[in-house]
Amino acid sequence: MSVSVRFRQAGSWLRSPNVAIGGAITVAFVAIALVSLVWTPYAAEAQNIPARLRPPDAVHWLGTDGLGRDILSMLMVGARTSIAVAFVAVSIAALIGVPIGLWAASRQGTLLDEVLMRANDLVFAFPALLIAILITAVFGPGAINAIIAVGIYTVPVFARLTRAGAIALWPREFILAARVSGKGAVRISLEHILPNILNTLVVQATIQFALGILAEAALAYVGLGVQPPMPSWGKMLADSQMLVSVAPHAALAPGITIFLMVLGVNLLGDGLRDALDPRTGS
Amino acid sequence: MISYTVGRLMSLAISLLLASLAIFLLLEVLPGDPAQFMLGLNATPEAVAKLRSALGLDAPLWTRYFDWLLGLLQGDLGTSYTYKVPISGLVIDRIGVSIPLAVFALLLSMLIAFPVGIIAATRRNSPTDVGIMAATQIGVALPNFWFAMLLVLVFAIGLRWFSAGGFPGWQDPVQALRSLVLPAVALALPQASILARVMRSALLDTLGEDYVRTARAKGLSRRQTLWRHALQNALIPVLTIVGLQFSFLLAGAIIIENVFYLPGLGRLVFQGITGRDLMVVKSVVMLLVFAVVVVTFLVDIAYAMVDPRLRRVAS
Amino acid sequence: MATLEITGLKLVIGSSTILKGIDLSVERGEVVGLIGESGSGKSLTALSIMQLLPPRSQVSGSVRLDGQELIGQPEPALNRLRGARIGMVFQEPMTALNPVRSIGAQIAEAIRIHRGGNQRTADAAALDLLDRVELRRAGVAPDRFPHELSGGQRQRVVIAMAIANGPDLLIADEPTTALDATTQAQILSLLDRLVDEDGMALLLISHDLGVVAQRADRMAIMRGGEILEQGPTLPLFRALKHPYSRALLAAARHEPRRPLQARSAAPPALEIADLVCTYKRRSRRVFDRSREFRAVDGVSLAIAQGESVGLVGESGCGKSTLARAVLGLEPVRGGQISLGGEVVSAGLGPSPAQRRQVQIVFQDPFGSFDPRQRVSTLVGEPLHLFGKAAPVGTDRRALVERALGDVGLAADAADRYIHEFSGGQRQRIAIARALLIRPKLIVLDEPVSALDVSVRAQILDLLTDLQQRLQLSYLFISHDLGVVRSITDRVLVMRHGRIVEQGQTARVFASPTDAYTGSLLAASPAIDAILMRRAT
Amino acid sequence: MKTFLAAAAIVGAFAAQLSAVPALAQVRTDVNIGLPLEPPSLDPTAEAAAAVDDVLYANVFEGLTRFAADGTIVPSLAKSWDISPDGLTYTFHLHAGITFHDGSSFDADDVKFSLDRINAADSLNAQKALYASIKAVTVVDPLTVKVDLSRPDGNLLYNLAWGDAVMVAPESAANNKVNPIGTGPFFFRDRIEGSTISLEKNQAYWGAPARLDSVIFKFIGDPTAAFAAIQAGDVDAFPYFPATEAIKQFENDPRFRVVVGSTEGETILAINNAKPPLDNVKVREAIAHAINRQDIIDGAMNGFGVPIGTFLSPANPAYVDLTALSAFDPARSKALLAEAGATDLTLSLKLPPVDGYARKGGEIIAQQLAAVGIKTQITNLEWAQWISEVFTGRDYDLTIISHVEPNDIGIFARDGYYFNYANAEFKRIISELDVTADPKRRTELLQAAQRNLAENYAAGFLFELAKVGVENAKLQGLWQNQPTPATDVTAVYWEP
Repeated sequence: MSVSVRFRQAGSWLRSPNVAIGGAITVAFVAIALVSLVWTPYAAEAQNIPARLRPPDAVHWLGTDGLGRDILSMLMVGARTSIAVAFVAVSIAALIGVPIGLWAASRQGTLLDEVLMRANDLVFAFPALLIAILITAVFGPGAINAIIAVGIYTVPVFARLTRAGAIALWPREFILAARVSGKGAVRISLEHILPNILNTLVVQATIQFALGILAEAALAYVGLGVQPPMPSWGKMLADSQMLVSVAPHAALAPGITIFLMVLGVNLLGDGLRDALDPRTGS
Repeated sequence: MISYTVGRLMSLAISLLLASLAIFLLLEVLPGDPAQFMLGLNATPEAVAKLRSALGLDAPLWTRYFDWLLGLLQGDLGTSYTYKVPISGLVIDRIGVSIPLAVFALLLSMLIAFPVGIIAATRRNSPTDVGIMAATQIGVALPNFWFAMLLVLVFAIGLRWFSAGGFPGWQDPVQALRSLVLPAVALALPQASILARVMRSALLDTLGEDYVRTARAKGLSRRQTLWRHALQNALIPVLTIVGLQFSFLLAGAIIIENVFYLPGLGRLVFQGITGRDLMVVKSVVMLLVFAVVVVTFLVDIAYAMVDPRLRRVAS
Repeated sequence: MATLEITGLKLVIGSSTILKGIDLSVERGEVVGLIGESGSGKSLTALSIMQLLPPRSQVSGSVRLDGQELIGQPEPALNRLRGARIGMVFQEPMTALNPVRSIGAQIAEAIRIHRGGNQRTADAAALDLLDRVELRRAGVAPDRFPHELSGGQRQRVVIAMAIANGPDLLIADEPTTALDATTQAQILSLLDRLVDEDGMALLLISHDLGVVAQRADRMAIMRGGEILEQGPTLPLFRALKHPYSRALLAAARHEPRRPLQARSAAPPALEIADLVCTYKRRSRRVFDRSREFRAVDGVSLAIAQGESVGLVGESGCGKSTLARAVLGLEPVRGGQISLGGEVVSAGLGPSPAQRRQVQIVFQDPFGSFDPRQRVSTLVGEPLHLFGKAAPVGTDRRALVERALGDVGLAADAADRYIHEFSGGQRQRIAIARALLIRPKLIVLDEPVSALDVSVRAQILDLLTDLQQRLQLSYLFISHDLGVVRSITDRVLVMRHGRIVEQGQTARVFASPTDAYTGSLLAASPAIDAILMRRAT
Repeated sequence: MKTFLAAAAIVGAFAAQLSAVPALAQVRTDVNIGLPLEPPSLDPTAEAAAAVDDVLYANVFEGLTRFAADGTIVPSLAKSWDISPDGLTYTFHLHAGITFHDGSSFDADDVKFSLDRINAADSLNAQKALYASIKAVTVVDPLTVKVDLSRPDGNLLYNLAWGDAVMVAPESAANNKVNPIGTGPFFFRDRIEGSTISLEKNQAYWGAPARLDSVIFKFIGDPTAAFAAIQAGDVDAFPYFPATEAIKQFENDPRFRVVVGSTEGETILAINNAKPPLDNVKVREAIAHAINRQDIIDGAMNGFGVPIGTFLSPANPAYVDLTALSAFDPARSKALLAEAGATDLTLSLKLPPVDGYARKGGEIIAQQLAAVGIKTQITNLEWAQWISEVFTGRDYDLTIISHVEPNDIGIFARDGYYFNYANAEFKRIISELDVTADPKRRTELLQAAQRNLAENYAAGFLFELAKVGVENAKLQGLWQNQPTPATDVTAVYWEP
């Protein structure tokens, strides 16, 4: 955590290969997801059972799945699901976790701080995937509940990180200066603390986003993600993994896609951290 | 030290009490009647009612909560609705798989991560470092269920070096360990990647510390400095991650347990949820939370052993 | 042959040239002082001798130890030299020791790495070394860990390691900068004694002219990677040739010219009666009430309108806590504070109106500004105290520019970010921020401690000038008696949360009544006093 | 990645051949059998789950009668029986010298105990209704037992063959849920919950002894894991292989044999007959014509399954092929919908957690219904939720389910059953069938019942669930068909 981060030009970020590659992959996936809103090669849910398990060719670039659906189209729409679930989950978690962290830090050492942080620890103590499964079992599977299940574990991450960052800042002299100017805790948290830990939070959000994509895939893999006919990567993987020797394209495509997306986002997060952190940056 | 420990334990007890309440209430709103589920499609309503009362499901909410809690305190986890056997017995069997698997995976993860992280840190920005960092990125990004499938494909189906899954029991320890190899590798690789990265950055941090320069000024070589001074300090953040990973591995391996059909704790709860064996779900989740809390506590104590600064605060 | 002989030493790191050809030598038993401000390259000269340079460094020239060339030596050979024939003491004792190993083990390691032998003999030798650096008589056992020791004690451990193998050359890089004045004097005396006893050569690196003037046989003045001039200490001081060297000395001697203040009849800007501030020391026991630590323990003082009062003490004496309590940044446990004649509410802290009467300038010119905001926002921040009545738009801008003008900065500074300014400029901006709302009292918390000598003089001049023009009152907090002497009317000496002595500045400096004040004064003499004493 | 896999597969195949060379010539006497579902507790007379019978039926527990591999009812513990002319009294003659696995002997007292236990007030027997006609059980002598009925029951011998009516001993019955004690050719050795159940040969068996010494049932629910387990040789046979997608691979592999058999599982698109507009027969008919059965069989079941047009297994001699009544005809479907005035329909489609027919089939059916203008709202449920929402709560429009119980056409006549098919004529047929013992009349009645369901489109009849098994090519003696849930290993042996 560093406060004395200097502003760097976007150009210098791009010079980091991690940011360039990771950013390119991430942007490509987001673009694909957006394109899928208006266009996919075929309708993602359109079945053509006689044409099932076709290997990749000029008609179906990535072949077809067990119901004769176009895998490329499904992956494109699946990108939308993955990105949307992970993005919304992480955003909501940040919107809840960051204020909690800021609040706890501004009351550091008080009972409130203690209670908030103990509650955080408690959430951490629950086995994550099991509770996600339990949540979907209680409220039924679907995108919203996948978001809740992924998000609930991300809240404490943000709360802890924010609190740690904010606590390091509170004794700093520029915060004292703001207090001398009569500013209250809320105002200082928003005007001075938040902007100065934003870098760290953005980097963490990126990493959580990647984890969110993996978590969504895992939930979908056990059948608790978005519901058919909406395609999702994890479900595609679960549906087709036995086919690995009959129709390897169907089994490998979703796995490689998940891998690439997570890799891209992680690289981006890593690169951003290096670029934004003066200790590791050049 | 003792009074400090007592204080910590009291706050742990309160946390656990809250956790038990959360679990209990969450399961109360879980739709689906266990009795109806167990009796199947052709059951008569009277049979269902009978089973409900036999399971104690018709008692009031708070009675059931306190009964359960009192049982837990006495070490009685209740009886499984499905298997009709005491849950403690089930849990002991599952722990015999889950803990060895978690320990195995964690050891593997450390065995890979420590040397790799150290090499990367000492050769910072060299091609070796860049290569290792790229490899860890791949390790982190691989969905472990997919990776597990590839492992099975190559090493179980293709090469037949290991069985594709299952657990033969501890009567034959060699076979038992063999059956845990692939799952442990599948679990360990992503964890090792994370741990290697943590190791590297922790080591880079300590290698930049003043006392490392002091050690070099004393005439220690780079290698001696690394082993005698940097590593012990770098272990402090690494320990945190190891603690978190152990907790994760203990209960978070459900999907891997499914892929390798291992009778582990995670799958026990998973089956409990789908089979509405609520007693198993609440007791085992509670046990897992307890385990995580205990591990965290042990990690705190391990800190004090590594770091004398904490030793004094704690005493 | 000189123990250390540096000729034409050049150092390039990456693409920037750090050292541009250094020639320097140190004889056996000689103390050579190397003087320079931050960035002059003096520390990297030391690291070049040790060959412990950052990656991507290219060294050329020659560094000889007893005639043996060090540059280009293979690592193993250098490892045999480091710690054995060259010992080094660093600036920051708080971080120079491995926190997780006992000090005895760390000293013993320095012995065993070079002399081998078993652990027992090394431990015995370590114990002797603790004795030599006077830690044993302070009751510091070898099984203690660094965090259990004070800064001065830690520095003694570092020195023990550096001299463990009886080196020919000892390099001390700012060995006392991070220490309090009294400790500083003790450490320097220790080094003196050890050099005498072992006949080592000592290269003493410092930014403090006083330290070098007091201890060095010869000295060299460095700037921008070059040695400007060098020679025997006393003659050189008398006949400094280079303009920079002379400016440096002038700055060290500098005292702002300040006419005597006319006492005003207005109520005192600040009045403190029996102030108590406490910290909770977190108890780890369950049923135990947490213990209190009295940082400020019954302090009373008053500052008249237009008066400048110094508050002096070593680190941990409570002076900063006192300052913060005045500003409402610390809870007050007992006693009362009055600002402009009005008592500050103990529960609520100062009202906005009271807050408008007092502002603060902090020590660290880097940490006192939010790096993400423009100077105009930063300087204008105290306007928040006016609430809705605060000026906006061009009015606000005009106020900010006036404040920047007050401290000698151009109006366009308002549009820049803080990292674009040097340390001295930042401190000016900090003063501008304090001035903006024209408070009656400004608390200056070590405002020049982090600055180089030459910059320090300018800031002190500025402060004096502002006080005259704007009829300000100052509460000037410092550990450095020299600074306080030049800028205050009265001075208070603080120790362990209490005021041990107070009086007119001139009187206190001339004839301190308290023994502690006396030792403080003795530990940090003015440079002319040093030179005079050494000349005789 | 693909090349890597291919390379690995080649290396693997090579290694497999190498390891095959030194294989012992000795014939194995053990077998590992994979099953997708794990039994909860182990008392078939107290558990509804078919998984219990899958492990214990015929192997550990035996009844008075039993199902043979071809689905016929044959004598088991009872070597013969007499039926009184009025059909109200059955007299069973037991084999002599039978003992339970704990050594206690089996005789008429045990029969009385077992049957009385089913009908006791506190009985938890899931199929209690099947034995409601039994009025009294009387011990005539140790090897003879008389069963009196309150009404003639044409299904009694059939029902007594079910796993729910196996014979248990009074000494051990209470403990059967954890330690099952029966009379079968294998006794229960141990179980690892969540993993395996092992059986061992009963040396004191009264009948033809088993050819295997030990049998281990492994429970592998995950299709991928099942695929891997049999490929890796961890499991020798999967009587119901859960990953039909991969069957092609096994067909082309000489190490394995694929066994396709029939089951008693009629897979249907169940329709809530009481819920408007589904109470309109035209709407139901429109749904029936919108469905392309072959596409579902191909897409969801990978081609395994026999289309049905009513609620009876095609293997049943009384089966009538009525698929033509609900032939795939989208145009007619649309016309019917227009006729019924049911345009712009949105129906809920709640699916139980069965990957193949329910989940995949659901996706296909949703698509087919969409083609004729019926929108569906798919909800995937767990079993517990499906039972409470659909089965008990009857809160659904459509669901896909396979009814695996044999000869269960009568469920359409039940009041308050989740189909809500309240058809007076059908009820009359079934009540007559229940009391008819004459085989010819029974066939007539069964056929009338089938027609009634098909003509009224009581449900969307899809296909008879196929039993697709994969076995080691050297393993012999497992059942091909699935007349009742069972994995009878009595006659299983290894070819040398």
